Amino acid sequence: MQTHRAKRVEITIEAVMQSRLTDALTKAGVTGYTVLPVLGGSGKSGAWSRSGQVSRASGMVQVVCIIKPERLDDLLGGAFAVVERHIGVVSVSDCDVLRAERF
Amino acid sequence: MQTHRAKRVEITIEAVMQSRLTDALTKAGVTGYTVLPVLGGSGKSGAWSRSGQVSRASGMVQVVCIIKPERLDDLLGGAFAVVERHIGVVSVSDCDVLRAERF
Amino acid sequence: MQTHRAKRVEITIEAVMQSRLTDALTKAGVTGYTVLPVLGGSGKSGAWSRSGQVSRASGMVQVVCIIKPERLDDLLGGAFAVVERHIGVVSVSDCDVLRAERF
Amino acid sequence: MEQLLSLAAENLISPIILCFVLGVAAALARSDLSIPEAVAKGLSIYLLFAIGFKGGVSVAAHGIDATLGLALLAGVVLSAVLPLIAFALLRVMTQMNRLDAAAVAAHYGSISIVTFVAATSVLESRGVAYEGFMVAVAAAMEAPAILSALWLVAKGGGADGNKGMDSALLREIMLNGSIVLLVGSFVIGWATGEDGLAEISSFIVSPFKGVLCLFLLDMGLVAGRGLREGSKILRPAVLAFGVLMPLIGSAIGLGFAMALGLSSGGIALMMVLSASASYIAVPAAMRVALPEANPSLYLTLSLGVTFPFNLTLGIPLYVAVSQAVTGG
Amino acid sequence: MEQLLSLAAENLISPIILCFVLGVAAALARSDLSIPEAVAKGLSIYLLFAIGFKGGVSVAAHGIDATLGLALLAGVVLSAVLPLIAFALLRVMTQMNRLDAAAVAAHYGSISIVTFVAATSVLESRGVAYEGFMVAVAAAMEAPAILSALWLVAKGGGADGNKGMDSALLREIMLNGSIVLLVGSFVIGWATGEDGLAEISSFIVSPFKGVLCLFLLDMGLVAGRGLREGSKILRPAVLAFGVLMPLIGSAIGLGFAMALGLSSGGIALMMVLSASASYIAVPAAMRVALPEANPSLYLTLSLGVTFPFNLTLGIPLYVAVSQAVTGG
Amino acid sequence: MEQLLSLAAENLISPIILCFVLGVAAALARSDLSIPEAVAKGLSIYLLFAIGFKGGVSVAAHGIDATLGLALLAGVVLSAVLPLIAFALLRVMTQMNRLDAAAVAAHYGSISIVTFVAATSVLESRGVAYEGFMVAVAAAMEAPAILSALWLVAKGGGADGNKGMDSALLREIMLNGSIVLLVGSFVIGWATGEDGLAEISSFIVSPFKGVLCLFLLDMGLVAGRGLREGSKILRPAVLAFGVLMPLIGSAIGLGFAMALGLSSGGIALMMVLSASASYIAVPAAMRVALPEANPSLYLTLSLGVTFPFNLTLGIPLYVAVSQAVTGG
Ligand SMILES: Nc1ncnc2c1ncn2[C@@H]1O[C@H](COP(=O)(O)O)[C@@H](O)[C@H]1O
Ligand SMILES: Nc1ncnc2c1ncn2[C@@H]1O[C@H](COP(=O)(O)O)[C@@H](O)[C@H]1O
Ligand SMILES: Nc1ncnc2c1ncn2[C@@H]1O[C@H](COP(=O)(O)O)[C@@H](O)[C@H]1O
Ligand code: NA
Ligand code: NA
Ligand code: NA
Repeated sequence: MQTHRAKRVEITIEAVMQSRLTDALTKAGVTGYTVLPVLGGSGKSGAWSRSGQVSRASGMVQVVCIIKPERLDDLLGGAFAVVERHIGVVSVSDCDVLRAERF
Repeated sequence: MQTHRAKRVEITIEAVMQSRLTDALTKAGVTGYTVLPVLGGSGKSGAWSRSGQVSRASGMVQVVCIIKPERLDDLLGGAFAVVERHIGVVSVSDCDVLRAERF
Repeated sequence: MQTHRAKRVEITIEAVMQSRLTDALTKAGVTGYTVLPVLGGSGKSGAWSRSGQVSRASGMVQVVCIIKPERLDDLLGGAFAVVERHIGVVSVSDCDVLRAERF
Repeated sequence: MEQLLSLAAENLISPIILCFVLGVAAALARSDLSIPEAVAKGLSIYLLFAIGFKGGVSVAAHGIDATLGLALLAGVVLSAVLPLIAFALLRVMTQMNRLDAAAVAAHYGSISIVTFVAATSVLESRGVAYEGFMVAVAAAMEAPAILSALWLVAKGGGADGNKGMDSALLREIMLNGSIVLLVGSFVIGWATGEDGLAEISSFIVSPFKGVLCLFLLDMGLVAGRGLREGSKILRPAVLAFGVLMPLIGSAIGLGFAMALGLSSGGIALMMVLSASASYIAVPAAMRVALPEANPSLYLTLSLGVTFPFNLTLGIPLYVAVSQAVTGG
Repeated sequence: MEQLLSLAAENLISPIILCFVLGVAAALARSDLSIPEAVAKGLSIYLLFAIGFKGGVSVAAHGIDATLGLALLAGVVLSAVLPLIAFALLRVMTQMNRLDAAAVAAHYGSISIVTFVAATSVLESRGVAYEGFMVAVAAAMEAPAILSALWLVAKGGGADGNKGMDSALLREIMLNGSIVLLVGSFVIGWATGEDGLAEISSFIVSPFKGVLCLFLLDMGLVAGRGLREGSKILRPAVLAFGVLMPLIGSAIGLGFAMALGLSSGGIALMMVLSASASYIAVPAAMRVALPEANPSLYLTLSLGVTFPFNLTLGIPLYVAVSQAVTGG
Repeated sequence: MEQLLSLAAENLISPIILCFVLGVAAALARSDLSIPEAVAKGLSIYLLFAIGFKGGVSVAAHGIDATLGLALLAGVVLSAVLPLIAFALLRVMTQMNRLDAAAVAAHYGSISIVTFVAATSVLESRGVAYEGFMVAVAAAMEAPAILSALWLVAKGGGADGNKGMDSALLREIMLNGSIVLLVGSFVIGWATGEDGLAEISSFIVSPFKGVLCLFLLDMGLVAGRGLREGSKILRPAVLAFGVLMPLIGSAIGLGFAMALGLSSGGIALMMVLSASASYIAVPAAMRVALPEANPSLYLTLSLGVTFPFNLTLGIPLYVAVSQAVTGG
């Protein structure tokens, strides 16, 4: 199958920041993203879990975004402005996609 | 630790197509896959979120499949036949796995 | 944006083993991880799905861990000791991260 | 007319409707109020189970006669025929393409079980009796509309390669969760009768209306979100269809119901079923069978226009008409 | 015998059983009917809380005597001993390997709280009283069977490196969510007594049976899915074990219960506990301690064979026997 | 005093409190007992809907007077002023930095709706009447405290670039789900009155206390987990603040309530609102606006210290005081 080089950006961020992040991604020219739920985790600020939680305060989501390599810098710039002061992780990896016209 | 080259295929697809996709993967010789829930997302066909939804119509899942590199083309062929007319994203990346005999 | 090489380790493991795995990761010097829910899957031991389940017996989670490359061997050693006798998949891929000081 | 207005007004200030309005308002105002998917599904399972069970118990109590079979048949015919009318109307009234028109049409042949439930609760609070088997008619009307719509698409031909119906899809449609639960609990209610009901009535009867309120709050939230995203799609002609079609559907349903000699309540419910548009089973089937059809079109129309119309104005209208024609 | 048959028939057409049957049928027919995991867990939390609380209130009302302590002891002994019998039987009747046999045996020493709940609801609808502390006995029987099974494996030795029990696992087993909730609500019910019950009885008493119906629908769905996947494993001898073992277990339970001098209802419940097989706590413990044992074997046997057997035929049989031996 | 103690003791052995204790104990013992997130949210939606609706019905029944407006105003003022006091106290009593102190202070100006609900249920079981509009006061007190806290931070200046409030955040705070649901159901209850309540009272009135029990079980689990993780943070001075601040808050609330001329029950509730600390809306706002503030500090204090204090000792104390001052 014909595939095309792309970048897969995975941003783990607090749930309360989700809409701010996706707005920033959209402004940075991103045409699509997928949001995954996160059950729990651990990091510098300690361990947490969603079980039994009512407040959105302690909870994260994972936003996955596949983009053309040339758009990466814009995306990271936009994302960084949002995550800068917040806890969370941004990672980028290489991938190949089918149907490149979609990205 | 001894690791082995493999491919990680990540297919984001509508929930209603899940069983058709996994059937196609199985036919294409895939021995295992993992299905992750998806909370929401955005793309050419607009933004969506699962919250409060009862119908399966608007909702996606992510099928992750780790395979030996030589099986990639079969898998992509099988997957493509299913996703072709549907919305969704197929991406492939390189990875290394423990216990290669399992794939 | 300035990024740094890192490794992304993705461990799909039975839910009952989650705390044993994360304890082992922590002992192996891992400073953070994220746990994703898994809806279902299929492998050598058959297909399964969480829907309607009350027991934790049949259910898996995905633990994603981003680390400095030099820590990879410790992590894999620790993880392997836990997953060895259990079903599950361990995969490693290359990635680049923002804010490397966090890992 | 006056009576109709007062009925409508009374209907409008019921907790059920106001909960829907609250949901829509909250979503339009972009509040983060939301009901978890699992809870929404749980509420809908409760409602389907309770309404099916009570229908079955009522059949067990009143016995079964030839009307049941005829009513089921009428339901199947209505569900199969209404999409043809909806399709023709859409092609005439709007510039919708064949595919989108067929997908929308399928929704209007099928039914919305919550609209049905809301109507039974209006009937009950007004003390109007109805045939318990109408819930079985509701189940019978879920699927045929889908086949009609796919036939419309196939007939239109098209090199665009619509595979349409296959056996897997047919099984999915016929054994879709809400049909199975509705029919299953209907049969259980029938088999266990009044004794069965006595055992579980404080679960399925007393709290029913309150659960319906929360479910309508959720539907309002989903509808409001859909309207926010999809309102640009609702050109005036499309919007007009969303209000006109339930009126046409209910009129045809009225004809069938009177021919069957149903009670006043039964007539009202047959009108409601014909007027209502699916938003659970049909959208899912359309994503599989007609993926190129635009989902925000049919979801916004069905859930954002026709459902609120039926809930607020339609139901009191259908009840009033059914009472007028039976001299009730 | 006639009475037994009529009791069984009456039992079979109860909403509770029919809901289970509906679930199994829907799953076998591959319907997409499903109950979200969170809702299923919510229902089980409700049932555990309600049954524990009511048990505690009943102990508060009737006072506590020496029988309570003896019954708890009997429960622990039964739970520890039944796996040895099950293990021997499995090794004789089937060609199951030591590991699988031990894992299956653990399930039959432990208990199924839903089977217990269903039995109490049969007793209540027949007006048969039972000791409130039986719910504490149920809690006491959850864990010992696991230790017996791990001992069986350890005894069998094996270079296959089964680490078996460690302290983390022991804590997990003893403090597993269902034991904690059952014992905790039992203590709360005991402490607050009839006053506490009056405050919350319209939550935990009236809707109880209806909630049980939905939970059994869910269990039917899960069991049906398991049977679809795992039916190839159920060779005749294994299947026979799934029906024979509850009969043996209940007979031994009967002996203990009569020795303790329990009431007719208490005897029935002790038989039910001994006859039932775990499907929540023990499977999870087995995945940790004996990961090489085949889960579809023990899950299919416990949930797909023994649970339906007890639910449909077992409970009426145990109730009839308990009434016969007490001359009730 | 004696009466106070007996009231406290009676309060302590209620199922509601014991469920919270069970949750804390299970979490501290590291049991895997847990309530799914979706179920916990479902329970909280139920409680908000029911308490709002009942408040509205009560206003519809008793009519509305000038006190309502004044009480809302009092609530807004209390919510805005209490953080200033809390902030000053924290800076004097503990070595907390400005940012953490402001974040904690915001929680104490705002309110905990579950504490309010628990207090109404104590009042009801003691037959003490209260103004139905107090639930609207509760809603009015949710947000102003956040603005005060952000003002405190802004005033402290700081090159650390706290952007604080923006319009998106303001909208999020004002239209946060719990405020919208509380106010919305209050308005619905008001509009539909006693008739509306009659329709759904077996859903929102009868099972209310039982649902509250399960919700408190969940809060106990979350609080216990928080205490396990965050107990190291609770230095004695911080802990003392968590008990002292509700006492100060309730005293100020008492002054406002007496000035308004509220009934004995209304006074108790105003004290409860002033004494309670938010754990849903404010923590989420703080994560957005003051991400550098330490969340385990404010979550542990609010949910792990002040909430249990109010639930067990605070509420009986406030009720006793309110009765003493009104000669009740
Ligand atoms: N190295 C890591 N790998 C994967 N996820 C991480 C990592 N570090 C942090 N996280 C996630 O980000 C959250 C916040 O991390 P932190 O900012 O370190 O407290 C954690 O709770 C995890 O869910
Ligand atoms: N570039 C992308 N990166 C990640 N997920 C995407 C992307 N584009 C689309 N998606 C996902 O696929 C769904 C359908 O996309 P589309 O076909 O563009 O409407 C979206 O709702 C997202 O969940
Ligand atoms: N090749 C694979 N790719 C992705 N996930 C897998 C794969 N193989 C197994 N899994 C996951 O691991 C679980 C156990 O696999 P197994 O040990 O093969 O039974 C499966 O149910 C899947 O969730
Ligand atoms: Na219709
Ligand atoms: Na047993
Ligand atoms: Na306060």
